[in-house]
Amino acid sequence: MTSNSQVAAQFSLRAVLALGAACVVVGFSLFPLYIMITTALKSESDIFSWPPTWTFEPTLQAFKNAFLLFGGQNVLVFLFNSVLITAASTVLAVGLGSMAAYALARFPFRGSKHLAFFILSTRFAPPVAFIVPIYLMFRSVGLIDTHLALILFYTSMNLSFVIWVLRGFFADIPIELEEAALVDGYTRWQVFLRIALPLVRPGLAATAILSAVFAWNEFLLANIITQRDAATIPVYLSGFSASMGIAWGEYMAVGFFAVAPIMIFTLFLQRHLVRGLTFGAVR
Amino acid sequence: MHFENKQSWIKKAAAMAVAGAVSSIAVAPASAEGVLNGETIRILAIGDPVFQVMQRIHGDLEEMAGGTIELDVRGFDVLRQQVLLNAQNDVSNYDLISVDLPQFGEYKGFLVDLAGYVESSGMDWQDFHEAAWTGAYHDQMQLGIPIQPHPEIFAYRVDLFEEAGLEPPRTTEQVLAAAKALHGSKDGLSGICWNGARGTPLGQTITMVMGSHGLPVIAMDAIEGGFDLGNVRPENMHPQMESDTASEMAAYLMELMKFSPPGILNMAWDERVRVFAQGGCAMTYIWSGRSAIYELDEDAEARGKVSYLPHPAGPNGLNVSTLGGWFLSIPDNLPEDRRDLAWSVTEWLTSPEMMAEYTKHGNCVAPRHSVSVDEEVVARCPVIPFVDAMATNGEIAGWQRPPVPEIQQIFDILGAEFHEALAGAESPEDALKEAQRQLDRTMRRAGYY
Amino acid sequence: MPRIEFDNVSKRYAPSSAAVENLSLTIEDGSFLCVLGPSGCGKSSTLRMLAGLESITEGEIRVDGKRYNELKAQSRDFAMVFENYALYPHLDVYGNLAMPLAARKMPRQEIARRVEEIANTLQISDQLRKKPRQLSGGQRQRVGLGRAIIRDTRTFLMDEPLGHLEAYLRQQLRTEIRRLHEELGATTFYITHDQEEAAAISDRIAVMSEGRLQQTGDLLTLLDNPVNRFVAEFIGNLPISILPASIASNAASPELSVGDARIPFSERRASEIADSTRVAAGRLEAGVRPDAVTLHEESARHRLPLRVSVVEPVGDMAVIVADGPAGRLRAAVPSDSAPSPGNSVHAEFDASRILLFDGDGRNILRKT
Amino acid sequence: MKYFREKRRIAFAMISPSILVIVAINIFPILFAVYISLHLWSFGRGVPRFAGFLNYEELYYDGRFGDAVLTSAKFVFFAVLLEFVVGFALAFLFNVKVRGMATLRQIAVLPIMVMPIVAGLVWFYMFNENFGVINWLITLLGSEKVGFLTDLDVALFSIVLADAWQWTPFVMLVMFAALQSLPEYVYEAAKMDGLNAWQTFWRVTIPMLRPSIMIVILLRIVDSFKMIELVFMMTQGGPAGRTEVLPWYLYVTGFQALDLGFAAAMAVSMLILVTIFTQLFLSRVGIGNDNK
Repeated sequence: MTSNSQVAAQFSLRAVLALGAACVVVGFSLFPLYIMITTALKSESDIFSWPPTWTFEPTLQAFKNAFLLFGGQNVLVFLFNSVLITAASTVLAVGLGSMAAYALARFPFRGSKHLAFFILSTRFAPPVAFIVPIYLMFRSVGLIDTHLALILFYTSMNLSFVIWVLRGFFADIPIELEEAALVDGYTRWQVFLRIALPLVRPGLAATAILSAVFAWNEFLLANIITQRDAATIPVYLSGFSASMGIAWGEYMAVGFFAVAPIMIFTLFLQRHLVRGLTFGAVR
Repeated sequence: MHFENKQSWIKKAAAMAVAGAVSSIAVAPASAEGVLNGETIRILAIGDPVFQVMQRIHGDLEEMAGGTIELDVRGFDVLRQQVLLNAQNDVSNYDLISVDLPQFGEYKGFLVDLAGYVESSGMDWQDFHEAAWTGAYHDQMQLGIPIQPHPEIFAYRVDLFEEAGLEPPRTTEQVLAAAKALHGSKDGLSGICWNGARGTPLGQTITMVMGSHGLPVIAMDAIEGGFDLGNVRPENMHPQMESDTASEMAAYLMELMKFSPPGILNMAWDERVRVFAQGGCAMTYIWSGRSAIYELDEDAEARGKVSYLPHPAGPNGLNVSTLGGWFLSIPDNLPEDRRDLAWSVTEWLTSPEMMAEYTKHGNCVAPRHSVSVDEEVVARCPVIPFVDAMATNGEIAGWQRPPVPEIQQIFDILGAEFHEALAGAESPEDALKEAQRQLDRTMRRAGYY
Repeated sequence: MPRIEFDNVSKRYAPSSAAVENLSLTIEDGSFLCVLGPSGCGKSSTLRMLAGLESITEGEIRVDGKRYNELKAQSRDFAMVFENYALYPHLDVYGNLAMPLAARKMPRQEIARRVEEIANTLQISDQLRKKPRQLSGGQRQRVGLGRAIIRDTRTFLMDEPLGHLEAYLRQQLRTEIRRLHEELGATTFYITHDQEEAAAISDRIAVMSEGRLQQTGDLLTLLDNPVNRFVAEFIGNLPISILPASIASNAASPELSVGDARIPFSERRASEIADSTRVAAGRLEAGVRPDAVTLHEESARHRLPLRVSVVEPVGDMAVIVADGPAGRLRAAVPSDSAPSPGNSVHAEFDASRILLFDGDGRNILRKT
Repeated sequence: MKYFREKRRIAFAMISPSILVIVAINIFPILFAVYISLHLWSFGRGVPRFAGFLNYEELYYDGRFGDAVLTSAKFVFFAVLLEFVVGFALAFLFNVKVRGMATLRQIAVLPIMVMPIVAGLVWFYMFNENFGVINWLITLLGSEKVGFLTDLDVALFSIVLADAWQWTPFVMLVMFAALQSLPEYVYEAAKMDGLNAWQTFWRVTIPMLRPSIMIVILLRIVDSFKMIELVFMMTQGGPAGRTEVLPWYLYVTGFQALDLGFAAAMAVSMLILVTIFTQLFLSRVGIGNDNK
């Protein structure tokens, strides 16, 4: 139970047990990542040996192949594309989404509940179902292999989640706060920007992180819609899957490398992440 | 150039090969000022070894070519989607695309006929393995130049066989006998590794093993020594999964299950070769180029102890290995002015010198007789002479996996339905009957009959 | 009914600052004690220690002689009414009232009957299906009260329950709490910072300040015989005036000099000065409540000359604030005879009600 | 009246960009897919021929589609159940006020950020029977090797475990956030009302977390229904179709066999299925942010 000051002090045993259990959980979470990095460092025969080798002579061959030698474009171009597309789509999704969420929360008109559900329903469809229609659509407007194509797609995929989460947050803001500002002569936009947005900062942070994770990791559509100019890290990764199997070392190296940026991005917003995910819990 | 019938080809090719072998090929870089002279070539490639080698030596390649090489590498499914989507653009985004042998049936509508270029450039096309060259020959058009075609052949551990006094397995009975004898004879040793994973892997296994038992999965016209993949007409599209050959094939696969390593139901492609390389199985079906996994790795247990045979033949089948692998083709929506450049790059990338260069970096494939006899190449990749011999004896063919647009559906249906039988969830007969029904429905939906 | 004893209880949140310092206090069985004090005086910490919501740093709390320090709050069988009502936001009124009974696994019909009964006594029967956020402050506190009463506990703890209510509602609920106390005879430990409320509702008042217990007693004792200057200033709704004073010890008759006034000191009052040594210390302070002062036009030896600066109407009376060399004095006079600001007046004290404090603020008069 | 009209104008101005983007990028492809689903459309081969509801009829009789829906339902049920139960318990674990717990929580959230396709490969590697570390551990403990990806009954649960590895921390995070927002006074009230720890948990904590619980369960159901990377990397629907979830069968038909009409019909049916389920879930459970 949430311990109050009186109880926490006495129960050091409970604290020790809790810490122990937490470490086990973290261990389970990190073990696959440990496997990922060690596989990237192992030679071919070490990777596929039975029994699995725990102590091995690390080789950077996979990393060298993955990052130095590879292809006409070096990996930095792919990284740049990924960062640009993820950042732009996250900012757009959270920006447009917060406006829409505010409008839905503050001006409930007839059918606003249905509109909210309709927006959420756009999240149900798995991207794999609509690869070809989306490709043909973007091609008809000449957006194939452009950053804009992926930015628009990821924005629209994230919008539904952002609007849905932030709508709850805006609904929590006491109306009096905003009415006071209105009386003081703020316009509606100023109220939104100066009063409402700052109050939902945790929500913004949480939705930003989750949108960024989606955009950063999306694999299938990125492979189809882009060729070279706008290709992202997942497209770079698919270059390592041959028809007869996968280049394991390189695959793991790129996979491990791909986690780092998103992790750093999250560390900045981590404090807000917790308060940002309190959907609808009773205040 | 008028191509006589198949027969004369083989004789002429053999004669040329002997002559070519005399002058040992010094691996020299391409002609001086480079084939690109400043231009940019855009290639859509698969992540297979030859293209990965190109990526690894990308700097030198551009230097030799004297221009920039844009190499977009994709996985199998994504590549095919990109090729088909690219075909619908009015101007192609790529100068060269990579095509897998069975895909010619599907792509032949939008590929350039290279026969004219072959003739005008004086390319020594007969240096190529006959099955490789004709693999891209459809509706009297040469739609692609082989760059990494290699057959799926049969590898076995010579040391284990000698130890157990077993004959080299040329027939399926011998395979089963050897597998039974060797399975479990050593700690962690299974009889045989093969593609048992659901979907495309098992689907391809079925088409090939049925070929070894003497019949393709669809009713193609029989020709001397095999079946005609050059022109498949609608009446050839009838599936033959309820034939006796199909039952023999099914029986053989069910038997194999008894002598397979753990996790066979999920084993596919390189994984079987890796288990074989570590000494996990005594025999394995293997795409010849993947022998590099153990041939080039000092501490692989199987290194230097492996010999190769064509696919073991069924009771009244034939010893014929299935050819697969990659060709370079030019999409026909590539503007005329780019085609010469595309051709000269193709000619260069598939030249004997370049093919020898690829073998230095782990691509043990050389579909040219001249390269197959180069001592250095053979030292690096022992499998190459075996493949060369099989090519010369006509033990390699491309018809087992019919190059028709529905090939992927064929793999999927066979690979999904028969997996039920392998996993014991359905009897082999029912699985074959269901596969036949679904293939029939697919062909009817496609409008063949 | 349980008898509650605080035996030298202290509470320290941080080693340096003590929220409550060796408090010793007894609440007789069935009595209604109100702890009164400004905010931050340690009254809520005291209540929370009794409730079991705070740990006790030193000392012991006993109920009917049994040590309660280690006993969990759940098993102390006290009913508590919270300042912010502490209603379960996810339950309707019925659910809130029923919770204590459900905790005791009481059969469903029995719970329904008792909830009906309590709802009627507290006139909230028609709110039973509403959620707390749909109720007004008064209604919410009635539910809080209901939740405390519904189980036949013998001890009530009330943490400033009426703090957030409008005046008329406070009056209403005050009388109801008092009535319920008489009806159930439960021992009640009530805390508030409003002395009027304290006086109206409780039998005894304990005044606290800065974590220490100043004095316990009924309102009259606190008014007339405050143990120190803090209690004198804190108690009484009309603010007391404090003026420097001294006692002339010459023979004839003892006199108290406050500023220029010389006030004869009766024998009886003199005897009340328990400890003459502290008198000798010289500097004293006199405390006079406004209702113990009368204003006159003519000066007199025992009157203090002042000038009126403010007239504050309080109900039907008027509080005159007058200043003079000795300091500021407040006097309560009927509104119609109130002098206007600027006039000079002469204040006369009711000698029997003058309070005297020594240098440390301790009341040096000992009521017999 | 002017005030009301002005308010609506602002609302419209704020919502329209989002609606525009969603309609253009999400809705148009869905409508286009419906159009495709009414044709026999094999990609790249010949002109699509109008076929009316032939694809939908085929779907209805196609046993493999039915099995895929069942497998998907089974996967979603077990994945969400495991992720919720463990995630919910972890939320309480990480809620214990101990030094260092906050950093441990931040590390535990890491799996969410891993690329699913790479996570799939890692789990394939760990579950593998020929070089997998899990099977090695098992044999160490004396038992036989287990066909995590090849045993008919175990395969789906291996995929569930891999999915849970990545998404349980998300559930934990949401429930942990909800726990932080519970007011302290309610627990004091519960103590004074005499509720023991168990009663407090069931009668106070759980009911107050209900809105968050429902939302996180809905989110996980919707998202796990879309899972494809793990099957793509680990089992390709094997053994014998036991892990062929709907998105994978859709990938095989729409992306490998390129039978677009049939795949589009499947996609549209899938979308309808999920929308109906979510509508039921929302109405029966009655959440949404306005009746908190």
